[in-house]
Amino acid sequence: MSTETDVPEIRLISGVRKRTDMLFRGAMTVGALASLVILALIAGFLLFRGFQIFADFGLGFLTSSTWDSGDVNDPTTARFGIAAMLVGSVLIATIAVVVAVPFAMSAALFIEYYAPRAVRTVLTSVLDLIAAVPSVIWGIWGYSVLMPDAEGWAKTLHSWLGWFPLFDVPAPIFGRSPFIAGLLLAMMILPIVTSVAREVYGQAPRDHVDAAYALGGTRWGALRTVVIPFGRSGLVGGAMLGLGRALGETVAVFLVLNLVFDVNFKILASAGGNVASLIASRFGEASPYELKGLMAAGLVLFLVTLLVNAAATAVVKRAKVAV
Amino acid sequence: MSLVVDGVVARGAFSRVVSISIEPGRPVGLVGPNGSGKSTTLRAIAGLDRLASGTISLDGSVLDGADAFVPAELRGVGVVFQTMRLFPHLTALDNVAFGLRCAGASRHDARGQARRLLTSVGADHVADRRPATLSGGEAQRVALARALAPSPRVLLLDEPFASVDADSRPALRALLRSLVVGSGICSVIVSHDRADISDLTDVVVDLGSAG
Amino acid sequence: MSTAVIESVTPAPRRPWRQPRKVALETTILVVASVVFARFLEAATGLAGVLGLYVGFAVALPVLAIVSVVRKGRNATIDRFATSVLVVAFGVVCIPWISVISTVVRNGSRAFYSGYLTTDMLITGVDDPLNTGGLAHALVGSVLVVLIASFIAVPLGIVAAIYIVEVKGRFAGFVRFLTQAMSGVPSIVAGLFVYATIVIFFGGFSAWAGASALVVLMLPTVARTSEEVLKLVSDDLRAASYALGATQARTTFSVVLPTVFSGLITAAVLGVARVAGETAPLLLTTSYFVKTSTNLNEPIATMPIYIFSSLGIGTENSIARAWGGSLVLLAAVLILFLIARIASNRLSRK
Amino acid sequence: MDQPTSNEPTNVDTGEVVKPVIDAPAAPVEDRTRRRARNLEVGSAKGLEAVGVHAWFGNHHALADVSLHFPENTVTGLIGPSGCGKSTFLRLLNRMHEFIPRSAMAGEVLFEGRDIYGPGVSPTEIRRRIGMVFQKPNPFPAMNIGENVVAGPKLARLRVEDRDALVEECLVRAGLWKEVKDRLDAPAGSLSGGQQQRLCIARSLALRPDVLLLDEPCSALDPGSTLRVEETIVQLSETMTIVIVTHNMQQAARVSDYCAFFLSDGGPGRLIEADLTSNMFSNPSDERTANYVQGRFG
Repeated sequence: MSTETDVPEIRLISGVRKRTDMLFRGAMTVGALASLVILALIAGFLLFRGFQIFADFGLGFLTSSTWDSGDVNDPTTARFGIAAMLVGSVLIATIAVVVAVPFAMSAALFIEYYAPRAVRTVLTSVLDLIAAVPSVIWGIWGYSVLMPDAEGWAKTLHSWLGWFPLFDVPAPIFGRSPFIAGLLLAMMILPIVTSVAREVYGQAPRDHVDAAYALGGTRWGALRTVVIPFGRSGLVGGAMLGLGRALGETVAVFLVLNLVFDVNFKILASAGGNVASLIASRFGEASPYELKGLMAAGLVLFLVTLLVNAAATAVVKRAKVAV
Repeated sequence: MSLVVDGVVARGAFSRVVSISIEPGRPVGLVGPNGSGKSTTLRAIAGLDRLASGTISLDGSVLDGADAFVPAELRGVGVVFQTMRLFPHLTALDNVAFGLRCAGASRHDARGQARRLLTSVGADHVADRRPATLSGGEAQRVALARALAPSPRVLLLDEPFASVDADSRPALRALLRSLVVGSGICSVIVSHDRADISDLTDVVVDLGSAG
Repeated sequence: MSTAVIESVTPAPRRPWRQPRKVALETTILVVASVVFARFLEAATGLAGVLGLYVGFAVALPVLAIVSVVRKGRNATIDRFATSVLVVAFGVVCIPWISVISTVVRNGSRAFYSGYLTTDMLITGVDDPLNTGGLAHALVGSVLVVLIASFIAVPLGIVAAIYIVEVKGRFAGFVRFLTQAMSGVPSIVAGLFVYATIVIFFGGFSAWAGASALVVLMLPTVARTSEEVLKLVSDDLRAASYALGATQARTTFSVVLPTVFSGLITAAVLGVARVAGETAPLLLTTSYFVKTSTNLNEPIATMPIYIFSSLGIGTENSIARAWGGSLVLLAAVLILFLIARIASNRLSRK
Repeated sequence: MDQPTSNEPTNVDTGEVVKPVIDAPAAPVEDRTRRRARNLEVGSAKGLEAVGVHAWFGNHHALADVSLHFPENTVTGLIGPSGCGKSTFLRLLNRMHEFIPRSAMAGEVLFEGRDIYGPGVSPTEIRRRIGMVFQKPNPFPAMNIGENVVAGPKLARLRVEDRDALVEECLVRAGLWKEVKDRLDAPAGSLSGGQQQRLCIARSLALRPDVLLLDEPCSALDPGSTLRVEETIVQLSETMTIVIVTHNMQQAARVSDYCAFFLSDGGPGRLIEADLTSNMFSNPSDERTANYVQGRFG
C-alpha cells in the first residue's frame, strides 16, 4: 500500500537548537581547531623565520652540505646547507627500517600464530610498554652498551663485505658510525613496527587459514600462502610509521653519532649526522642568522616527517579494510 | 491534546505509510512482525529519527513536518525503550532526577520529587543502587519513573516488559495502566506479548497487514 | 546397519595431537645441542661475548631443527625450519629491551643512597662521591613541567575528541587528520618552534616554554585515545538523555564523559607517559638548573636533561648519576603505563 | 609409508609421480543402485570408519560415542538439527577439530585400516588424503583461479608435472571448466558464490583425495548453484568417498546413498540411526528420526 511518492529531500535531525547548545557546539569547534592553530603556527613560524635562508641560498640549502656560520659579526660570510644532514637522516632511518622490518615481521608472526594464548596477551602489553621507553634511556644504553659491541660487528662486517662500496671504510675507525646509529634506531622502532604488523596479521581471515590447513598445509604453509600476503600492506604502513619516528629522533642519535658535515654513504665510517642532532648541537651558540638556518632545517625535517606519516596512516588504514 | 502521526517512515530501502491518532488516556497498541516499522515509528515520534515525508503533530503544533522539526530534547516525549538502559554511572534516584535537573529543578527538589516517583512505582528500596545491580523488573520500574519524571505529554513504550520475568509482569502491567489509562498522557505501546496489548490498549494498529 | 544407542561409559577426553612430554624433550635436546654447537662455533670464529654465543645459537638452532625431521619429508622439514627461524628472530627482538632494562636497573641502583631522591645538586659537584647530591631538583622540575603541559593538552585533546565524536562538526575529518599530522611532529621541531617564539620573546628558558613544547607532543596522543574511548558509548545512551530533555552539552558532560571517565584517565596517562621521557624539546626550552626550584619563569631541571647532561660530562661518577636518573625515569614511565592499563581494563569491564 | 599408486601427484618424500589423467577411460555409466549393491558385498579395508568417537570443547561434551562406516565411493549425508554435533563429527574425520582452542576427542577414526589419531601419523598427510570444503566459499583472495586450483600441491610442496593439465582436469571434474577456461588468471573473487564453491572443490581435487568432506556446502548458495554443486558431488562419488553435512532434507535425498541422523537431547550429540537413504526416508526404525525426516521438528 506504500504509494510511489516522489522522494522528498532527505530530512536531517537539525532544526532550532537551544542557546546553550549553540554555545556548546561553538566552544567545541574552537577547542578542536586549536590543534590546527598550533600546527599552522609551527609551520608558519618556521617558514617565516627560515624564509630568508631559502631566499639567500635557494635550492643550495638542500644540495650543499657546508654548514659554516662564518665570521660572527659579518653574517654575509655564512654558508648553510643541510644536504649532509638530510642524507644522514634518511640513511640512518633507512638502515633502521631495513634491519627492523624482517625481525618485526617474524616476531609478529611468532606472537600471533606460535605463542600460546596466555603468553600472547602478556607479550602484546610488553610491546606497548617498550614503545613508551624514553629515547634518552635508549641513548644512554646505546652509548655505553651497544656502541662497543657494534664496533666489533662493524669490523667483522667490513672484513667480509669490505669490497662492497657501502661497507668500505676510508680509515679503520669504526666508532659512532651511521651503521651503529641505524642499529640503535632499529631497536627503538621495533616495538612500533611489530605491534602494527601483529595487529594486521591477527586480522587475517580465519576461514582462509582453515582452508590452507584443510589442504594439508603446515602452519608455515598457511602463513606463507594466506597470512603474509594479507598483511603485506599493513607491514608497509608499520615500516613507514617506524621511518617517521626514526627521521625525527634526536638524543639517541646525538649520543652515538659523529656529526660531520659532508655527505657520507659509507655507513661503517665514523662520519654522519642527522638534521635533528644538527639543531640540538648548534642552537646553543647560534647567531640570529644561524638560528634562521636551523629554523629552515627544522621546517624541512617537519615536512618530510609529515609526508611519511600521512602516507603511512593511509596505507595501514587501507590494509585493515582489505579482506 | 491528541497526537497525530500521518506520513511515511523509512529505514534504508524499507518504507511504510503510517497514520495513527492517539488520544490522551487511551493508549494505542502497535503490533506487526519484526521489521514492519514499529520501532522506527516510535523513534520518529520521539524525535530521534525523522519521517521520510508527512507530519507528526501534537495538539495542532507540528513536531516533524516538511519545513518544521522540534528536536527530541525540546519535544517532551518520554521513552521506555528496551535498548535504552539506565545511565550506568548514576544511582537509580539520580537516573530519575536527571530529567527534572534538565528541566531546571534544583538538585534538592529534583531528588525529592524523584524519591516520591520511585515510591509510586514501588522501587524506592533500590533508590541508591547502581543500574548494574538491579533485576529486570526493578530496572524497568526505575526506567518508567525516569521517563515520567519530566511529566511528558507523550509516553512511548517499546517492548517495556521484555526483560522482566513472566510472574512479575502482571504487577508492572497494573502499574502502567494506572499511569496511562485515563490520564492526560498520550501513550503508544509496542509489544509482542498479546497480554500487554489486550490489557493496556483499546486501539490497536497492525503495521503488519497495512501495506 | 542401524546402531542401537548403548549407554557406554564416557572415555576420558584426550588430545593425541599434542604430546607435551615428547615435544618438551625434543626442544630441550635441540636447545642444548644448539648451545653446545654455538659454543663450538664461537670458539672457531672468534665472535666474542653474549652476542657471539647468540649468533652461534641463531645458526645452530635452524640447522639442527632440519636434521631432526629430515626423514619426515620436505614439508615437515621446512615447517620446522621456519618455526625455529621465527623463534630466533623473536629472541633477537627481545634481547635489546631486556638488556636495556637490566642494564638500567643494575647500573642505576649503584647511584642510589638514602638522600638520592631528596637532595639536589646545588652544593654537590658532579664528580663528588655518589652518596652526596641527588636528583630532587630534576624530579620536581619534571613533575611541574609535565603537570602544566597536561593541564593544557588533556582538556584540548578531549575537546578535539568531543568535536569529532559528539558534535560531528563539519571539520571533524580535518581535525582527525590534523591530530594525526601533529603526532608526526619531531620532538626537536616542537622544541625549536617554542624556542624561537616563547624563549626568545620572553628572553630566556622557562618551565612555561618546556610545558608548551610538551603540549604539542601530548595533544595528539590524548586526542586519539579519547576519540576511541568516546566511540565506546552506545548511541542509545545519548538518545535516552535527549529524550529526557537534556541538551547536547548536558548529554556530553553529564552522561557520555562520566560513563567513560576511566577511559579518559587512560588517555591522559598515556599522554603523560609519552612526554615524560622527551629530552630534545626540553633541551631547547627549559635548559638546566642545579637547584630545586618551583619558579616557572626561570630555567628548571628535568629528569631527561639531568640524565643527558650528567652523561655529557663523562666522568665516572656523573655517568653513574645518569644511570640513576634513567632508573627513576624508567620506573616512572612503567608505573604510568600500568595505571593506564588498569584504568582501561576497569572501563572495558563496566 | 605410502605405497606408490599410479595417479598420485609427485610426493617428493614418497616418490610418487604426478600424472594428470585426462584420457582415463570414462567408467561405464552404471546404474547407481546396482553400483551400490556391488559396493556392499565388496566391503574393502579402504574407505573411512569412525569407532566410538567423542568430542569436547573445553569441558563441554559436544559429541558422544559415534560409530559409522563410510563405504568407498558412496555419498553419506549427515543430517540433524543445528547444534547436534554433525559438523563437529565431520571436522574430526580430517583432524581439523584440533585447531579449535581447548578441543579434545576420544575413540578412533580408521582410514585404510589405520587410526589417523594414532602415533606417528602425519596430520598434513591425512588432510591431503581427506579433503574438505567449507560452508562459506573461501578461495584464496590473493590468487587467481589457476593458482587457487594448484594451491594444494604447492602447499604440500608436491612437484606437479603438467600444471595446466592438472588445472583443466580438476576444473572439469568440479564442473567449472567451461565457465572459466578462458579467464584462468582472473582473481578468484570475481566468481559468483556457486562458482567459488566449485573452485574450492577443484582445489581439493588437485591433491587426489580419497575422501571429500563437505560442511553444508550449499547453505550460502542460490538454488541454481546448489543444483550445479550437487551434480558435481554425485559425479565425484564415482571415484571418491564423500561425506556431506546438510540441513536440507531434499538435498540429502537427492545426493546421498547413506544417511546418518544426529540428535542432541540437551546433552552431547549422538548418532541416532544410519541406513540407506531410501530406508531412512521411507521407514526409519527410530521414532525420533521419523519426526525429523517428516519435518515435525528441528
